[in-house]
This record gives sequence, structure tokens and C-alpha cells, in this order.
Amino acid sequence: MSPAHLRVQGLAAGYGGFLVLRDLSLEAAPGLTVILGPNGAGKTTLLKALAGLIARTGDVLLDGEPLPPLNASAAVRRGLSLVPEGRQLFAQMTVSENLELGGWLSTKAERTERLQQAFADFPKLRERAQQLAGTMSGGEQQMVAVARAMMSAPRLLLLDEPSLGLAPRMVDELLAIARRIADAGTTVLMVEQNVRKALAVADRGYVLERGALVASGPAAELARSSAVREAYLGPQAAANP
Amino acid sequence: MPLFSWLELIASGLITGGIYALVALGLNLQYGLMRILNIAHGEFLMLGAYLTWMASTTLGVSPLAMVPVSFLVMMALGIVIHRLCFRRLAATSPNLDVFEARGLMVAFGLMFVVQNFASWVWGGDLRGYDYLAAPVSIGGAQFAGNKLLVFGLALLFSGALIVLLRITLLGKGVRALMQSPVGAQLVGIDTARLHPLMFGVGLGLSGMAGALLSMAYTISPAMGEPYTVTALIVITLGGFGSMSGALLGGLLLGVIEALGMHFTNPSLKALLSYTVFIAVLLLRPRGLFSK
Amino acid sequence: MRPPSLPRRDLLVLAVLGLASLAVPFVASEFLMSLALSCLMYAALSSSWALFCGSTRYLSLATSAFFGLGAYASALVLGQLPWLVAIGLGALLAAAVAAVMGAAVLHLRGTYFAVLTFGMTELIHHAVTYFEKQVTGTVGRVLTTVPEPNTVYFTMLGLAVAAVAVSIAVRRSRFGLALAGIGADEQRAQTLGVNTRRVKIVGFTLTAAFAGAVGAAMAVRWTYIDPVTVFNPFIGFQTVLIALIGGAATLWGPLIAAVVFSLLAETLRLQLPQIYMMTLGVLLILCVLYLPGGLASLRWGMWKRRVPAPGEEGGHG
Amino acid sequence: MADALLQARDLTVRFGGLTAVDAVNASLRPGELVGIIGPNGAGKTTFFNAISGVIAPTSGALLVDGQDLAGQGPHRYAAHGIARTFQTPRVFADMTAAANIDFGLQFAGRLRPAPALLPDADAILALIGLSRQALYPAAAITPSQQRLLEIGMALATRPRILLLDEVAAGLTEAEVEAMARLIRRLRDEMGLAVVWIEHAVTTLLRHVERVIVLHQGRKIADGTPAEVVRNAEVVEAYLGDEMNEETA
Amino acid sequence: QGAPVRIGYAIARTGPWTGGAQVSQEPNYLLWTEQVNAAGGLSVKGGARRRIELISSDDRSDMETCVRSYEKLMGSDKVDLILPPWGSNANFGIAPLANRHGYPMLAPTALSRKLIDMNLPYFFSLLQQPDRMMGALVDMLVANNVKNVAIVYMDDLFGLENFAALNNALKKTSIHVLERKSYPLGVKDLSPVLRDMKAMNPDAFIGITYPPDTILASKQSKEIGFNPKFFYASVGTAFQLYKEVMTPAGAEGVTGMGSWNTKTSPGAKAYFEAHTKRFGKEPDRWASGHCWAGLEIMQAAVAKVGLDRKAIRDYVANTNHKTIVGDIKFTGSENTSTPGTVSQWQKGEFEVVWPQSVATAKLNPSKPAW
Ligand SMILES: Nc1ncnc2c1ncn2[C@@H]1O[C@H](COP(=O)(O)OP(=O)(O)OP(=O)(O)O)[C@@H](O)[C@H]1O
Ligand SMILES: Nc1ncnc2c1ncn2[C@@H]1O[C@H](COP(=O)(O)OP(=O)(O)OP(=O)(O)O)[C@@H](O)[C@H]1O
Ligand SMILES: [Mg+2]
Ligand SMILES: [Mg+2]
Repeated sequence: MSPAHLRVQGLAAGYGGFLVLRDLSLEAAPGLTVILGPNGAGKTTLLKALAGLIARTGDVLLDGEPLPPLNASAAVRRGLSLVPEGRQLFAQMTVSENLELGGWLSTKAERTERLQQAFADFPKLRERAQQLAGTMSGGEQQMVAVARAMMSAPRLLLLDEPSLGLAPRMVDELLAIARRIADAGTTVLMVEQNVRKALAVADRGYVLERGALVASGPAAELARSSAVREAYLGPQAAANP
Repeated sequence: MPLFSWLELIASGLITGGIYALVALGLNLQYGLMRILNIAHGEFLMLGAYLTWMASTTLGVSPLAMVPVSFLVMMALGIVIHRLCFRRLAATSPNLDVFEARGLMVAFGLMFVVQNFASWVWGGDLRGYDYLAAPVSIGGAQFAGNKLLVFGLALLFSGALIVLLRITLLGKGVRALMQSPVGAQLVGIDTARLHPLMFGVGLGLSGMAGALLSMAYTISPAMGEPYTVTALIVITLGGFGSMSGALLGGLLLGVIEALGMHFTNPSLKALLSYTVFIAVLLLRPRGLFSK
Repeated sequence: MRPPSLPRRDLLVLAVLGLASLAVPFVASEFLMSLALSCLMYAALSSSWALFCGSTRYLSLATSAFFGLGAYASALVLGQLPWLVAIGLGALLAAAVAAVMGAAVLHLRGTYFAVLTFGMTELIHHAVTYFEKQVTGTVGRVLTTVPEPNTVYFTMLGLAVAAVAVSIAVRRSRFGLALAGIGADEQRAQTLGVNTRRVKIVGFTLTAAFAGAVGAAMAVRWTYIDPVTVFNPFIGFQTVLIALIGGAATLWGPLIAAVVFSLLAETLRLQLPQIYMMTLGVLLILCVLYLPGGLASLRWGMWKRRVPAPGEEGGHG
Repeated sequence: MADALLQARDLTVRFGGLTAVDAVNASLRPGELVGIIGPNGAGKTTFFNAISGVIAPTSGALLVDGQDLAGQGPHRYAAHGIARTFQTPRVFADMTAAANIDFGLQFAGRLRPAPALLPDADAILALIGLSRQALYPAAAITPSQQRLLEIGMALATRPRILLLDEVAAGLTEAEVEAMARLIRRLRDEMGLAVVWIEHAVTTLLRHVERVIVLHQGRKIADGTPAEVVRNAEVVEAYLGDEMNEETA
Repeated sequence: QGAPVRIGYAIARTGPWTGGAQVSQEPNYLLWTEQVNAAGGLSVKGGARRRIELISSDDRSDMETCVRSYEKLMGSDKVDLILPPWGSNANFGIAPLANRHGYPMLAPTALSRKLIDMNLPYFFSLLQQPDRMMGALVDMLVANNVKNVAIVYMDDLFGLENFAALNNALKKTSIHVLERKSYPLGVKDLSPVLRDMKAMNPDAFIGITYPPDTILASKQSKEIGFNPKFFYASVGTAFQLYKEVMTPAGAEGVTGMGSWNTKTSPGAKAYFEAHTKRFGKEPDRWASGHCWAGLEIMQAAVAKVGLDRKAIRDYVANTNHKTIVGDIKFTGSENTSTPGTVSQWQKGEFEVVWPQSVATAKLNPSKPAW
């Protein structure tokens, strides 16, 4: 299985006639790509449009083949997987059921194997396998969401603020996992608010503002760019390298 | 009372209980898994019964052959109904609670439509036919052939459904779909297909139960409500959505009622069933057999 | 949430409607009067139902239980006690049972609550049957002393007006706001200081009192009552349907629907009884699907422009 | 501590076999700004639930004004001046933002004296910066605005104690900073006692006077930010090398 | 020919009462109207023949709708005559109303002593009251040396009144009651009770049952091999459906409430044939006949006294009527001249077997095994 290559061209998307994104073009090559941007920039909208949850126009090519718009389950079948904003867990089902369902399109054997991997990544989940997902703590739910997305062994993983609600230690662990996944051959596209840490693990980055890309480049370069530092890292970060 | 009579009494309770479980199958799928409290359940069962009665009295088709036919016809009907009503309902309800309440209302509407459709087409008369009514003797105790058949098939279908839902993710998929439609799409569930399909299967099961019941009971357009209530009681006892729970619940209810009738009289039956029903809802809302 | 609408206007409309209805027995034929009576009955039942169930979204199917209890109460005492006392007793009995029932079941929500109230209704129905059989040796009761038809009509008119008036008052009150909060997010309302348990029980009891009074008044029209007739779950179902078709969360919706429903029933029933019931069913489905706010939202939707809602997401399945 | 507004004694919450809050003792003085931190699943939210009446503690006492409120309904807590926000916003979706605020004013808020700063809904909306959205249905505003609205609703109950659960989640660092300033204002100008749960430790530690650290349901530290960051157990369980970066 | 005679009624076409109403009642109204109109109309005193115009509606098996419909018919439409609705409950509601408006009412399906005891001058009940039916049954059992019986009965007015009458009648005999059990409407299973009864081996089984339960009890007795010498089930045995569901052989020897068949009178035969031809289904051998008799009485009354409703009432109350089910004479509201009867399925016909005076066949005192 080769890592996927995502190419987006002239993408436009929004809600009920109101366009949030216009004529957006970007690319996610194998490795870890991060998307930064202030609140309301359209990051979530972008991921939703890619995953087929909302209507869009423009081309979305996965390995050169177009992904059909507005068809989330077809996108999953093509190897895409999204950890959405708001997690969208199955609240009244147990953690292990949530994970199993992550492998809806896989065989039973694959599910069993990946479940073990998920438990290895997040030992807490093994402990709580029988707890209802809706009763997990905020951060624990975030872990379930990420683990569930991994259950389909995606070739393209989209993460929408995966560190939301996680304790600092967990943020580090999670980003390490994202890095490992990318290294293991899955293309990862991640939206993060935790700019410093995200840029530290990412290969490349884009900056999105008011629906348009304003900067892009290798992560290390972006981290050095003063524009990014001022906008996202706060004044003292800029002063204190 | 001699031991033999006890066994006979319990056996007859079990048979009735099996029938209860059969009646509950479709509703359990629709309410237990899909949160559609289909109050018109009994009406669809009635349609299955009428189809079978018609085919057997006018065309001479064996009622047994009508069992799969009823299933398929009702399943198709279910998919159409889903397309017309529940699809939109699901798409526009802001949350599951609202979906449930509105679904209940739609089901009320369906109840009026179906029941009066039947009464319009077939009239209000009581109907029935004779099929496999000859008693079969098992170890000296006698049971009607058709009841034994119904009982056997009830066990078979419950068993098949239990196994199906256990080895596949279908059941969980449907539940997941109800809890988070977006989440379900994101794990690859084709929500636009699975939902109507399962609703159709639920209705198909009701139709099938109706076909079987028409062998043993008289039918009329107004026959549905008590079956809906029975089904509701059974799935409450078993825990909403649990197929094995409903089977056990149905059997248990049958036996309790048989014993209750023996020791007191049938008049207390309704009081007994509703007391059990309410007690379970209040004390063990997740069903008698939940851990 | 408190609607900035003018209660004066609502009260005025109610007064005009009430006075107009007052004239019915003097000008209309006996038939029109009985039609008006049935309108009033459903207006009273569904307005009072919506008062609690509409705003809290607790879907009660127990109306027929309260209706039946009221009917039995008046069957028991009429003859010994005056008419209005019998009505009052009906309301009181229903309210008392509702308070107990509410305390037991109002912690359950959604369809659990609906199913449970249905079960309770059946339980009461069968318990009354059994009691009557064991104690009095029969199941039905014949009402021999019955008041004039006009008395029944004016009583029902009074009840309907009272139901709407109470709804107007409640909507303007903190009590009504609390009910709405319970409907939106019960626990959140609690954390903002609402004693939800008390509010729910009071609301449920109030609704039941109306149903009981209506039952007590209607019993006399039938001369003979038995449990099957007065605990007929369809009384409860129809109440709910009318309220929902009209718009359970609105003030005038249930009333409008009660009128529409009664007129429709009367016209269609004569030629095509089954078609009438099927139409009712289809109408209900269409209402739920395309007019979730009820008939009342049709009109108000036109001039009360909604604030644009960018966040309208949702979808279930 | 005689002057404690709120005091938890051996407060314990169990879910089946899991002890989410384990014999926690803590107290809160008027006008204090306290942070709570701890790993995911440490029991922070559960602790809030227990001290706001949303769940009944399994054992232990909860003294407010010298009265043990354990086991009572949330409305009683509201009446005693305890207000909270929810980690996942729970606003009345169909009501306007203004009506959401008004709701609090009508119930718990009515029972308590109105502070000069917040006489009515408009003032509250202005304070939290949602005046422009006053007539939007709550469902139509963004999650971060909903978190602000949650704070507004809590303020509408005219509380003495404000419990904030991750109100800054999903904000950029600059925005978190703004949120912190708002919280300080509430404390400084209204004399509210505030308890603030947040994973944005750097900012949190800069603003609070005292930090309580929960780990596996137990309180493992309670002291000034400076003390807490030096606590080895806290670093091990929670911070990792978060503060190293900061101090580097 | 003058203006048509307007006759109004409301009856169940939807809802739970439909089954009874559409077997025993409404078809007769329609058939009668057609026949009378085909013959040129209803002859009204003075020689004129006037067509009948039926004004009917559905009562939806609902009391309030029923009451309202009759208020409309009598109060607003001011029809010339009314026909009764189906069932005791509805008649309870309508009878006082009809009385108040002065409309005579000949009810074919109202069976309750309480209704008779209300002493409404305009109300007449055509069926034999419980004491008569149960009296005849008990007489028959005594005459055939029945020693003991087992009874099930339904928890409603009909069940309780008949059960009380049955007990009264039994008290005067030496017959021993082995078991009495009541059951609620809509019962789905009686087999535990029937098995208990089978173990007691009674000479006679008496079910005071409605049609679905009659069939249920019969099927389940067959299923468990419960074979008492007498198997009596009240309502529904007289239906064609019974013979179809149980098959003629299975029905053989079963007794129940029936009071006429084609052999009862030439009129009965003509009626039976016309009904079967018109609707493709047979009338039931009990209430249908009485319903028809009621229509005959009404027709005769109008011919005799015209459309003056007070005069019709007086005529109905004071005349000895000749009808297809025999002579009918009212004492107060009660039909006191039709004797209580018992019928029995014999070779596909529900024969009246008791009392001898009206019997159409000899009783088979020992029902063959199912
Ligand atoms: N369901 C919706 N309906 C209408 N407008 C929406 C909806 N969701 C988001 N928007 C609008 O679209 C714009 C972009 O929102 P989006 O959620 O994509 O931003 P984001 O970059 O993910 O922000 P955040 O960092 O807060 O998650 C915002 O202005 C928002 O108000
Ligand atoms: N209803 C419940 N049933 C079972 N376990 C529960 C329930 N509610 C909470 N828990 C568990 O209790 C523990 C404490 O949860 P809590 O929500 O208080 O954590 P938290 O400290 O707020 O974490 P986070 O920072 O992730 O929000 C968690 O492990 C959670 O899974
Ligand atoms: Mg976002
Ligand atoms: Mg938390």
C-alpha cells in the first residue's frame, strides 16, 4: 500500500449558498501536513468538504483519481478517514464498539488486529473498553475519536484539532502518534491550534485565513516566519525564541 | 396438580411466549435499534395476515408459502415508506430525541392509514381460515400443529437474527447511525442504504409474523393494536434492541401469563402484564436481563 | 423565550371567541351545537395538553386515563351532588392521580415517558374494570340524572376558555419559561435554578385536571359509561395529534387544529369514513414532515421573519 | 477554614468500579481565583459535577454556607450562588442568546442580589462581548461564542462562585489570553470566586493564585503555581516537559 | 308518489365495533331499503308508497361521534325515522336521546337488563334478554342430565349480565359448577384455562364469549382435545365465519346463541337467500334475524299508522307482531314473546334445538369429538 497523494484544485465550499472557501488549491504529499489559521478561517470547512460531508465544487484528486463530492462513505472506501470537529462518537455505545465500527469496511481479522494496535497506542482505552463513549471525559473521547479513525487503516488521515481538550502530556503523545502514522506510510493532513507543537512534528504547513491560503512551506520555515509567529504564537513567543 | 399437567401448562406458556417473541421481532429492530417507535407495527402485521388469508382463500396458496412472500412484500413496502417519510424525518431532525418523538407521530399517522386502508379494502368483518389445526400429540400433551409450527419458526427466526446481529456489525451499525449520522458516514457506513434496508427488514419481519399468526388466530382490520402493545411489553422486558432479551422476555411473559391464568383467572392477565411492564420500565429500564 | 406578544391581544381574541361560542345554543341548530361541543372538547383537551407537554416535550399519552377518571367520578356522584361539584371532583381525582403518577414517572424522558404513560393508562383502565367487577359486580355505570344539553355545552365552553386562558397566563409567567427550559435542556435549566421536578409535577397535574373535568362533563352525554369507552386510548391519541398538527408549542395551534379537525371529521366521515381516517393519518405525517411547527406556524412564519441561522446543521441518518 | 465559601470534605464519586473523584478535600474562599489541572480523565469535570449538584457524590460532604448540600438538586446549588459552564456547551439552542441569559436572570438570578456591574441581560451580553449576537438563536453561533454565552448564563444567576470548565478550548493562544483577562475582570470587579479548569497550562498558571491538581481522582497538589510546577509528581503525571519549554 | 321517507342511522364502519355491525346490522338496513324501494317504496298509511332515503354515517366506534350523529339526525335533519346503532353501549347513549326526541327505536343488538330497566317508552329491544337465553340453556342441560359445568365469561356488561343470569338459573338445579373464570376483551390465549377444565372433565363447557374468543376457545379446545358433551359458546357461533374457520365437520355439535334459520319460517328462508345473494355472505343466525324482524315491524307500523312517531310507538308497544323469527310482543321495552333458545351446528346448519316449540332439529345430546 503506497501512501496517498492528495491534490486539491479550485475548491469552493460553504454553507447554504454562503461560501467559506473560494478557489482553494493545496496538496498533501506523503508525510505530515499541518494547516494553521485563526478561528473561523475555514479549516474545519475544508476538511468537511474533503471528506464529503458538505457540498463542494472544484477538483479533489486522491492519487490522481477524483473523489466524488458529498459521499462520505465512498471517500472512506477510497482510504480517507476524518477525525471531525466535535468528535461525532457513538455516545451510547461502548468504547470497543466505537472502535469496531471504525473498521466497518474491514474484515473481522483486520479489525481484531487494529484494535490491538489502538489499545497499544492508547492504553487508557483498553482499560475502558466497556465504558460508554459518551461518559468518557472530554480528553478521553478525543482519544477514542482518533483511535476510531485509525481503525480503517486509512491512506489519508484528516485530523481536525486532534489535541483539543487534551492534557499537555497527551498532546505530545498524540502528535508523536501522528508523526509515527505518517512515517508508517499514511498521508496525514492535520488542523491544529497548538501551533508550536504542531510545527515541530510536521513536514509541511499551510496557513489559512478568511477562506484563503496566505502562506505555505516546510514546517521549519513556517515556524521561523515572523508573520506566523506574530499571528499565532503570541507576543512573548516572538520575543523569546 | 400432577407433574404432567405442570409440564403441559408450562409448554403451552412457552408456545404463547414464542409467539410473543415473534410478534416483537420487527418492532425490536425498528425501535430497539433505530429508535423508531413504530406504533403501527401491529397494523403491518395485520397486512401480512390479510395477504396470507387472501392468498390462501382465493388463490389456494399454502399459507406457509406466503411466509416469505409476506416478508418480501412488506419489506418492499417498508423501503417505500422509509423513502417517503423517515428519510426526510432523519434529515431534518436536529437530534435523536426529536427524531424519536416525530417518528412516533409519523407512525401514528401510518397506523391510521394502514388500518383504515385494510378496513376499506377488506371490510370490517372478522376473517379466518383453517390450516394445520389438527392437534399434534407430544408425549401425551396436545398442541395445535399450526401453533407448533409458529413456535418453531419463531425460535428459528429469533435465533437467526441473534446470530446475524452478533457476527456482523449490522446491528451496531444501525445503532451507530442513529446516535451520530455524521460519525456513521465517517466510518464508511452507507447511511442512505442501511437505514431504509433495516427499516424494511423490520417491516418484513412484522409481515412474516402476521402471515404466521393468521394460521392460528382470527384477523380483522382492528387487530393490530394489541399486538403492538404485546411487542412493546416484550421488548421492554428484554431490553430495547436486544434480540436474545426479547426472545427470553417473550417466553417468560408467556409462562408468567399461563401460570397466572391457572392460579387466578385470565381477567387479571392484563393487569399482570401491565404491572410487570411498568415495573420493568421504572426499575430496570434497560431490561430484565441487562447486567 | 418569553414571547413579547401582547397578552391583551390574545385575551381579546379569546374573549371574542368565547362570546361568539356563547351564542351558539341560541342561534344554531342542535347539530351545530353538538359539533361545537366536540370542537370545544378537543380544544380544551389539546390546549391543556400542549400547555405542559408541548413546551416540555414530555409526550404524555395519559389523557384518556384522566378523562376516564373524570368520567367515573361524575358517574359516581352525579345525582347526589350538584353538577359543578361533580366536574370539580372529576378534575380533582384526575389531578390527584396525575400528581402521584407524575412523581413516579416524570424522571423518564422521551419515548420512555410516552410508553410509560400509555402503560399507566391501560393499568388504570384494567384496575378500574377489575375493581368494578369485584366490588360492584358490574363494569359499566348508567347515568340517570343528566343535566340539560345547554348546561353541558356551557360547561365545556367554560373549560375550553379556561384552558386557553391558563395557557396565556402560563406563557407569560416564569412557570411557562421554566417549562420551556425543561423542554430545551432539563438539566441545564436546573443548573440555572429551576426546580424542575416540582414544575413538571405541577404542570402535569394541571393538564390532568382539565382532562378530568372534560371527562366528567362528557360522561353525561353517553348515559352509560364503561371502562372501554372512557379509557379509550384514542381519546388520548387524538388529543396529541390535534395538538401536534396545530403546533404543540403555540398558543392557538391546538385550538385551530381542534376546529379544523372537527369540521373535517364531520364532512368526510359522512361519505367516506375510511378515507377520512386515512386523510387524518396522511395529514399528520405531512404535518410532522413539512410543518414541524404545526398549522399555527403557517401564518406566523410569514411575517415573523426568522433570524438567519448559519449553524443549521443536523440530520439523523 | 471558617471563612470558606465552599468546602468539600472527602468528596467521592464512583461509577461502578471506577472512582472518578477520590476523597477530595478542598475549599474555596471568597474572591479566590483557583485553577484545576490534571490529566485527561483525572476527575476534574466530575468534581465540578459533584459541586454543582449535577451528580450526587457517592460519599463525602459538601458545605456551602455551613449547609451540607450533597445529594440535592442543581437548582439548590444555583440558589446558593454556585454557577457553572459545561465542557461541551449546553445552551438553549432554539432561544436567542439574550433569552438564554434572561433565563438565568429569571430563576436563580432573581433570588440573589444584583451586582452593580450586571443589572440586566444587555449588560451581561456586553460584558462577554456578544451584544451583536443578542438576537441570534444560540444554535447559530460558533462553539467558542457558545462557550462565552455559557459564561453569560452562569453570570445571570448572579453567583458567588463561578465554575468554568475548559472555556478556552480550541482558542488560539492570543484568544486564550483574552479569555483569561475576562475571567480576571469578573473576579476583580465583582468579587467572584472562580474555579477554572483548563489544559492551556501556561496561560492558566500565569493568572490563577492557587492550583489544585487532580490525578486519578485524587488531589495530588494544592498550592501556588510556582509550587505546583516544581512538584515532581505533577510534572510526571501531567506537565511532561511543557514548562521546560516555557522556562527555557 | 310523495317525497321520500328519510330514515337515518349511524353505525360502525371503522374501528372495533365494525365486525359486529357489519355482520348483524348494517347489511340488513341496506337490503331492506333496496327491497322496499324495488317494490315501489314504503307504504305509508293512506295508501301512498314512498321511497326510502337512507341517511347514514360512520360512528367510528366512538360514543361521542355516535351521540353527535343522532343529535344531528333527530335535532337538525329531522329525519322521519331512525334505525339504531350497533351494540349495547351505543344504544345506552342513543336510547334516552331518541326518547327525548320521540323517535321509536327497535334495537337489534342491545342486550342488557339495565337498558330495559330504564323504562324508556320509545325504546324496544328485539333480542331475548340474558335470563331467557341462559334459562333455555340451563333447561336444556337439565333435560340432558348434565351433572357439572365449567364456565368462562367475559369482563364486560354482556359477559357479566349473562353470567349472573346463568348462575341464577343454575342455582335452581342440582348442576354443579366446577370452575368459573373470567377473561378480558381481546384475550389471545385461553389454553391454560381450558387445560385446567379438561382435567376436571365437565359434562358441559359454557363460554360467554364474543366472536374472536368464541373461535379462540373452540380452536384451543380442539387443539388440546377438550371434548365435553356440550360445548356452548355464546356470540359468534351463529356466524358463517364459525363454520368456515372450524370447518363444518369441526363445528358439528357446537351449541351457542341462535334463534332462527331457514327452516324457522318461509320469510326467514326468503330473507336468508336474499341476503346471501346480495352480499355474498350469510346473515348470522341470531341478531340478524331479529334485526330483520325489527325492520318488518317498523314497515308494518308505518303502513298501519303512518309517520306519526307517537302513533308508531304505540303501535309497536301494543301489537303482537308476526315476524320471520316468530311472534314478537313487547312488555315495556322487552321482547317477551320470543323464547330463549339454543342452537347447534348440525351438518353445516345452525339448527335451533331448544326449546322444542321452536326447534328446527333435534338436539344431539353428545357433541362428537372435535
Ligand atoms: N454549519 C455552518 N453553517 C453556516 N456557517 C458555518 C457553519 N459552520 C461554520 N460556519 C462558518 O464558516 C466559517 C468557517 O468556519 P470553520 O468552522 O471552517 O472555521 P475553523 O477555521 O475551523 O475555525 P475554528 O478554529 O474555530 O474551528 C465561519 O465563519 C463560520 O461562522
Ligand atoms: N458516567 C460515567 N460513567 C463511567 N465513567 C465515567 C462517567 N463519567 C466520567 N467517567 C470517568 O471518570 C473519569 C473522570 O472523568 P472527568 O470527565 O471528570 O475527567 P476530566 O478530568 O474532566 O478529564 P478531561 O480533561 O479529559 O475533560 C474518566 O475516566 C471518565 O471516563
Ligand atoms: Mg474548526
Ligand atoms: Mg473534563
